[in-house]
Amino acid sequence: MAETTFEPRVVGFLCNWCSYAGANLAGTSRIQYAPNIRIIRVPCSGRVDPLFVVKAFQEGADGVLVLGCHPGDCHYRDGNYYARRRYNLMHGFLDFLGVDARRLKIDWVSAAEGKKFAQVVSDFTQQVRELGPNP
Amino acid sequence: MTRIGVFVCHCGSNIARTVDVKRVAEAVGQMPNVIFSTDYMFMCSEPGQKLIQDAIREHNLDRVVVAACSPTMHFKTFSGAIQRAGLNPYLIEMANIREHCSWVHPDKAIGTEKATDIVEMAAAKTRWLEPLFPRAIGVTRRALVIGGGIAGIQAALDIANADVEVVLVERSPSIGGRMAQLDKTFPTLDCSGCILTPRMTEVAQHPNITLHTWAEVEAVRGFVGNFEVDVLHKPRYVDAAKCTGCGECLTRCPWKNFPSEFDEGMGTRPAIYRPFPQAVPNIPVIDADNCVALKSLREEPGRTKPKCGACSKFCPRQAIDLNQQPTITTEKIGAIVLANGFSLFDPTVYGEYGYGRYPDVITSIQMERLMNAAGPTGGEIRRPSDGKHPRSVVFLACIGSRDDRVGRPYCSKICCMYTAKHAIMLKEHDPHVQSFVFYMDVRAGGKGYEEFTRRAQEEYGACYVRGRVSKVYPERDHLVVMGEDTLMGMPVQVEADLVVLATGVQPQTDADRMARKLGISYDGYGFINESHPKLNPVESNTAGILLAGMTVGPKDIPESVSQASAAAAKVLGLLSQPTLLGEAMVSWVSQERCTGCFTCEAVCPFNAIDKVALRDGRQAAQINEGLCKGCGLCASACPGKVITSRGFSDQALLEQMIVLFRERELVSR
Amino acid sequence: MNFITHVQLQDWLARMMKDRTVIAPTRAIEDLVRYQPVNSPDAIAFDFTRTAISPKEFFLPASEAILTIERVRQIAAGSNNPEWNVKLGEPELDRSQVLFAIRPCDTHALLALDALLLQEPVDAYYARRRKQTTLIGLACEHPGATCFCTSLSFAPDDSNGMDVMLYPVEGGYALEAQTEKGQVLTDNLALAPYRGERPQKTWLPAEFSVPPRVVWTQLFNDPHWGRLADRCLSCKICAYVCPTCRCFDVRDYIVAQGLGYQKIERLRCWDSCMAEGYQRIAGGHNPRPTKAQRLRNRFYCKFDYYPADFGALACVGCGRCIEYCPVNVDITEVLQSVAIKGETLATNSTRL
Amino acid sequence: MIEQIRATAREILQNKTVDLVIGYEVGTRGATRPAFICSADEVDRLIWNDACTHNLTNYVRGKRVPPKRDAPPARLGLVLKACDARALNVLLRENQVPRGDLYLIGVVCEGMRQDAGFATRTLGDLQPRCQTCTERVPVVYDSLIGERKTSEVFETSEVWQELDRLGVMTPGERQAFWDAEFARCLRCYACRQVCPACYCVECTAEQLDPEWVGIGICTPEKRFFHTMRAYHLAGRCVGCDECARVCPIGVRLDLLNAWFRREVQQTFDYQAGIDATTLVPLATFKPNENLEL
Repeated sequence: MAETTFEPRVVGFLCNWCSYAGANLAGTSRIQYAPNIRIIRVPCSGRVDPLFVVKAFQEGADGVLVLGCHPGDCHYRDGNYYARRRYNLMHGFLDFLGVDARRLKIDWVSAAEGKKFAQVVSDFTQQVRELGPNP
Repeated sequence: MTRIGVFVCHCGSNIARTVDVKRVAEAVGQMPNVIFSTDYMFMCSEPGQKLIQDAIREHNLDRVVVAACSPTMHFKTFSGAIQRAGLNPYLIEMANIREHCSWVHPDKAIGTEKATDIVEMAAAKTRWLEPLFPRAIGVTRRALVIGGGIAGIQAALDIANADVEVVLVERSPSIGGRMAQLDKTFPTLDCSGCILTPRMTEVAQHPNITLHTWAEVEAVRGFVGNFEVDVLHKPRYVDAAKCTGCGECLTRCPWKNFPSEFDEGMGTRPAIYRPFPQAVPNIPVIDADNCVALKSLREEPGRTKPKCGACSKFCPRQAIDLNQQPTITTEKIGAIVLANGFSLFDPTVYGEYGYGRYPDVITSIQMERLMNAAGPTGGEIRRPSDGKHPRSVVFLACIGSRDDRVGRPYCSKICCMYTAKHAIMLKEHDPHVQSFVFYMDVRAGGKGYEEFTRRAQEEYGACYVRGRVSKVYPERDHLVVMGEDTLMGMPVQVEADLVVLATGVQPQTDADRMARKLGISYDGYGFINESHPKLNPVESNTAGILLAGMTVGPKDIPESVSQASAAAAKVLGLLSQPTLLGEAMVSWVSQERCTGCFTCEAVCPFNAIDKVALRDGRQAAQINEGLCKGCGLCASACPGKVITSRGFSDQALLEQMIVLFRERELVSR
Repeated sequence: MNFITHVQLQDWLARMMKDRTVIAPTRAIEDLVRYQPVNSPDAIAFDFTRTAISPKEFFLPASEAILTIERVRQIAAGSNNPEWNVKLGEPELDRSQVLFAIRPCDTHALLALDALLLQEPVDAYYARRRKQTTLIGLACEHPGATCFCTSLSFAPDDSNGMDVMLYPVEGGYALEAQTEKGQVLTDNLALAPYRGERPQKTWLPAEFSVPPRVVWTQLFNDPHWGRLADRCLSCKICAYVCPTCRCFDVRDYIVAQGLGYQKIERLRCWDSCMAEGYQRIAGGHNPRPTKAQRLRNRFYCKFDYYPADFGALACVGCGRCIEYCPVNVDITEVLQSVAIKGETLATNSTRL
Repeated sequence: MIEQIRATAREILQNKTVDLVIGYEVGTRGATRPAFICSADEVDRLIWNDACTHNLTNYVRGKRVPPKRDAPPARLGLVLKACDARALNVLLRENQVPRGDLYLIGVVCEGMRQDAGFATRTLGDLQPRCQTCTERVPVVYDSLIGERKTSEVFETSEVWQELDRLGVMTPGERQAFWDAEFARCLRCYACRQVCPACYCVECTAEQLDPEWVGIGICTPEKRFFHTMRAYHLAGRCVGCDECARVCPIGVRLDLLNAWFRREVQQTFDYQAGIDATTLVPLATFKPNENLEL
């Protein structure tokens, strides 16, 4: 077999109401995107304890995406506001511990943004691919 | 040991075209706990569901993975199927290999690999799924309607007519709302009062309706089926039980020249007043800020006898009670309809139109009062400055609508129609009047609406000018309106005796406070968010709280009425059940490990955290399953990780993730 | 007894490093001397009184996979039914190792551990490491600030248990092979015999003696333990730096899995009776729920139970727990107060 | 000052304001250590010096557990430095102890020395946290002992300099730094046990459902444990640096916590323990805040 390029493993935590539905929309609209992401459905981006992300990196993820509703649109009213604070801190802290900050991304994708979802996933995958395997 | 069955769907060719479903089924069949694994053309079909049910029985399966489409599509289908086969309906996980895989990855090798991963993840998660049992919640068969406008009235009557008790809370002295202020309604030109007042009376006389006017909702506790609502009764200073509504006090009050709220400042009222003659209930209220008697008692400590006693002296029933205090009553309620209406945009921010500076620049609602036979001018249209009958009237549309600069980019929906109505009614009142309408677009979507606006122009001669007005300024005894006719591409100037600003609608100024009391979400303007704008347009995002009328966004009367009826139907649907099934995927606190720091309480958006004392004296958190929505915020915020988000437990999510990295040996532990 | 200069010693060590793992005191970070495998004699820190962590970690590693279980799903020829084949594996033990510059107290600790772990049922992994390891002892020159081995009747230049013993002397070391294993190592050394006296040092006099078991038994319910435990943090420092504490926890982990494949490791890791959850059993019951009970257990284990069961004190007077306890729980203070209480008890009972 | 501490302790024990006073005493081999004084006769054991580094609020929860069931929780007197007072505020805010059950003997602190609290060690310079401490007077107390002196406060300390030094490294270099630190860790949990804010009934590191942290004493588990603990303390750590002090092998835990303290201060303008009411930044939010992600 010919030598293959590095294909990163990306874990995506998607909130059930916006981003997961956005990913569904990307599907129904047949928008192609990088296949590396493996999606874990959660009720809300506020459910995603930053420790899941730490664990993902510990277990061997090359990149982690956390996607939620746009601020103000949370199905549970405030969940993503908390997520925003947590990941604002955690992003820097992982970087401080030596995990390249570009391996973690948090973004907002609504149920109507199938195209944005595909774009975010593809861009992020490419970015992680360029960073190489998570040491 | 768990016994997992995996069922991979072809979805015709939707999945099978880019995913080798047989290989996926075969591969996942090698997972340690997977006992049975197969594929089928259409899992959601009758034979597909039967296949699952048969396999459950034959192989004694206790967890099921259906690899097919999105759970939003078919979770209920398959959950129901396994329930009919005797499994708890929550012991299933759907692996979304269609929307998230086959439809977006055309390469079959890649699609197959990814689909295998997705199914493996789902299987890993199912091992940690627990049977869940939604809790049965008792229901109080009693509804609360907040707001006594047409939407609230309609909702209250519909619910009450189905033999369910209703509490209607209105904060002004009378029900009727905005519709009571209107003269005629478009496009039929029915007299607004004539069609509204019978409904108002019906409310007052309905045996199932308890009406609280001059009252406000102070606090809301509890959850669907079990709300507790504190209602604040503001002092009327008139004993409702004694008052017959004879109106003697109104004529006797020596202080008569306060601007009337109901007449939008176009007329006056005494210090003791009722908003309008047909008010329901027909009980006056004393304006505490302006009443000399109350002021004297309030401001001069030690005074026992008020400075003025006109009303109490002449009241034949001694119904005046200046010592009334605010009181709070608590109502037990099963469902709530929020119909708290709207407010009108304040046009003073458009300085160039001179509202507030030039008396003859008025708003449309003021125009309604001028036209109304029961209004301050007895239905004669006289302009405020000198009482002259205007001959030339200019209407400015979209004041506070479709304008980003003032933070109101949305269309208020009703202004085009009521402006056309005004143009028509003006001509009816006085055939010599010429109306000009400056507009951006005429939006007349509705039954008979487009015909109506055309009649205004063609039969009633209203001159419609497409363009924005840049300035209004006074000249001698009239106003000059400077604008542009964008169709002709030239500036225009119109001399006007009266300028009417078609002000847009906006949420009540305290809509956000009300939303927070109810624990429901609202948008950037303050309009309440529907649970789903298309499919749940009358539900808020809190179960048991329904929405009607302009509180959600601009609407005309028929829309408000139909939404009110829809909300009533939802309320009746809720309250007709002896018990409700709560959310099953709720959080759970492991109390023996809870330290009682109540970080969960701080983050919970639904007030679903209760404090309980344990036997050893410690305080611990407990989830109120009626209120919990299962967002899992508490689980992720709990410093001690003692809260489990059911259906999405830490364990399940971790396993789902870790299985991904199976091939890489973990660095030696 | 032979004489070896420092240079010769370094040469010898360098040669040893070629075919053996040499573990020697190194400066891990400033002020922290710890036994670690070394590749060059230069890395060895000679100026130390006693390392921070005891060398027990090279016999009882802090974390060790004592068993691997591999499960492979196979379908036998002629059969349709898949079966999971299980293969068990043991850890590959390290090649033979030399522990250089072990102090007599730490070797006493190994002897104490031998009493438990080499007795049936034998701890196979400990036994194998013990067998594969040659101990080159280094007698102490100066007592450390918290040393109290002499009070426990041990000596800081005791060669007991060593394979080779080194005594610092003027210009180098006096060297003596103690065992056959030691002999193998020193055979090729062309060394002049050491003519001088075996160096004698003045050591700290014994300050106290370990109270007899009968005293411990009598003091079991003494409120003293509660007061002593007041400031204890329930951390595990004392146990982890201790050369004789040997308690562990065992758990199985899936370390790799694929379709039709699973690899599980049985992990044995240090644990300590000081930890709150150490004794907790399935169902949640904890027989030693209080700090006082746990701290008491530490001392009873060392001075009462272990001597009774295995004939050796489980304390060698290295003083590490005294040095590293952040709240000054001082084992010598405990022993002395037990002794005083014991005397009081004795007087009282005579009077009775 | 020592006399005043003793006098206050004597008074509150005699008039039964409290059942127990927690302070400092002379230990063995020159160490200063926590003291637990139950009666007025014993108050002369209490001392005060520049080695009273222990954060005594750590003992509050444990000492309040009544010896007998149904007995009321003990009321405590506590000798309190400025940093300890912040830690106490964290406990108060998190409902771990009612303020009314405590008598706080606030002591104006001029800083603690390095190697304080251990037997036989010689005291060194002021601890880094004390070098930059601008507070010195506890934010909460019932009686205050000592007066604020105008002692020198440094602009920065080794901790902040080290943070800056790590900040300019590449992620790989930082990872190497932390790997070396965590490699030494013994998982003795002294850092957790000594921390006043680590009071969970069962630490996440010991939970089994799920087992977030395995029992392995190896770098990945240790890294996860320390990451988890630092995040657990985000916005809650008051910077008493006891964790770093007690660590027998010198893991730079103070840096982990200092990173969060600095970040929380800069981003959310929040300092843990300044009062006993403000919510930690991670338990609240502002809808319109602009946060980098």
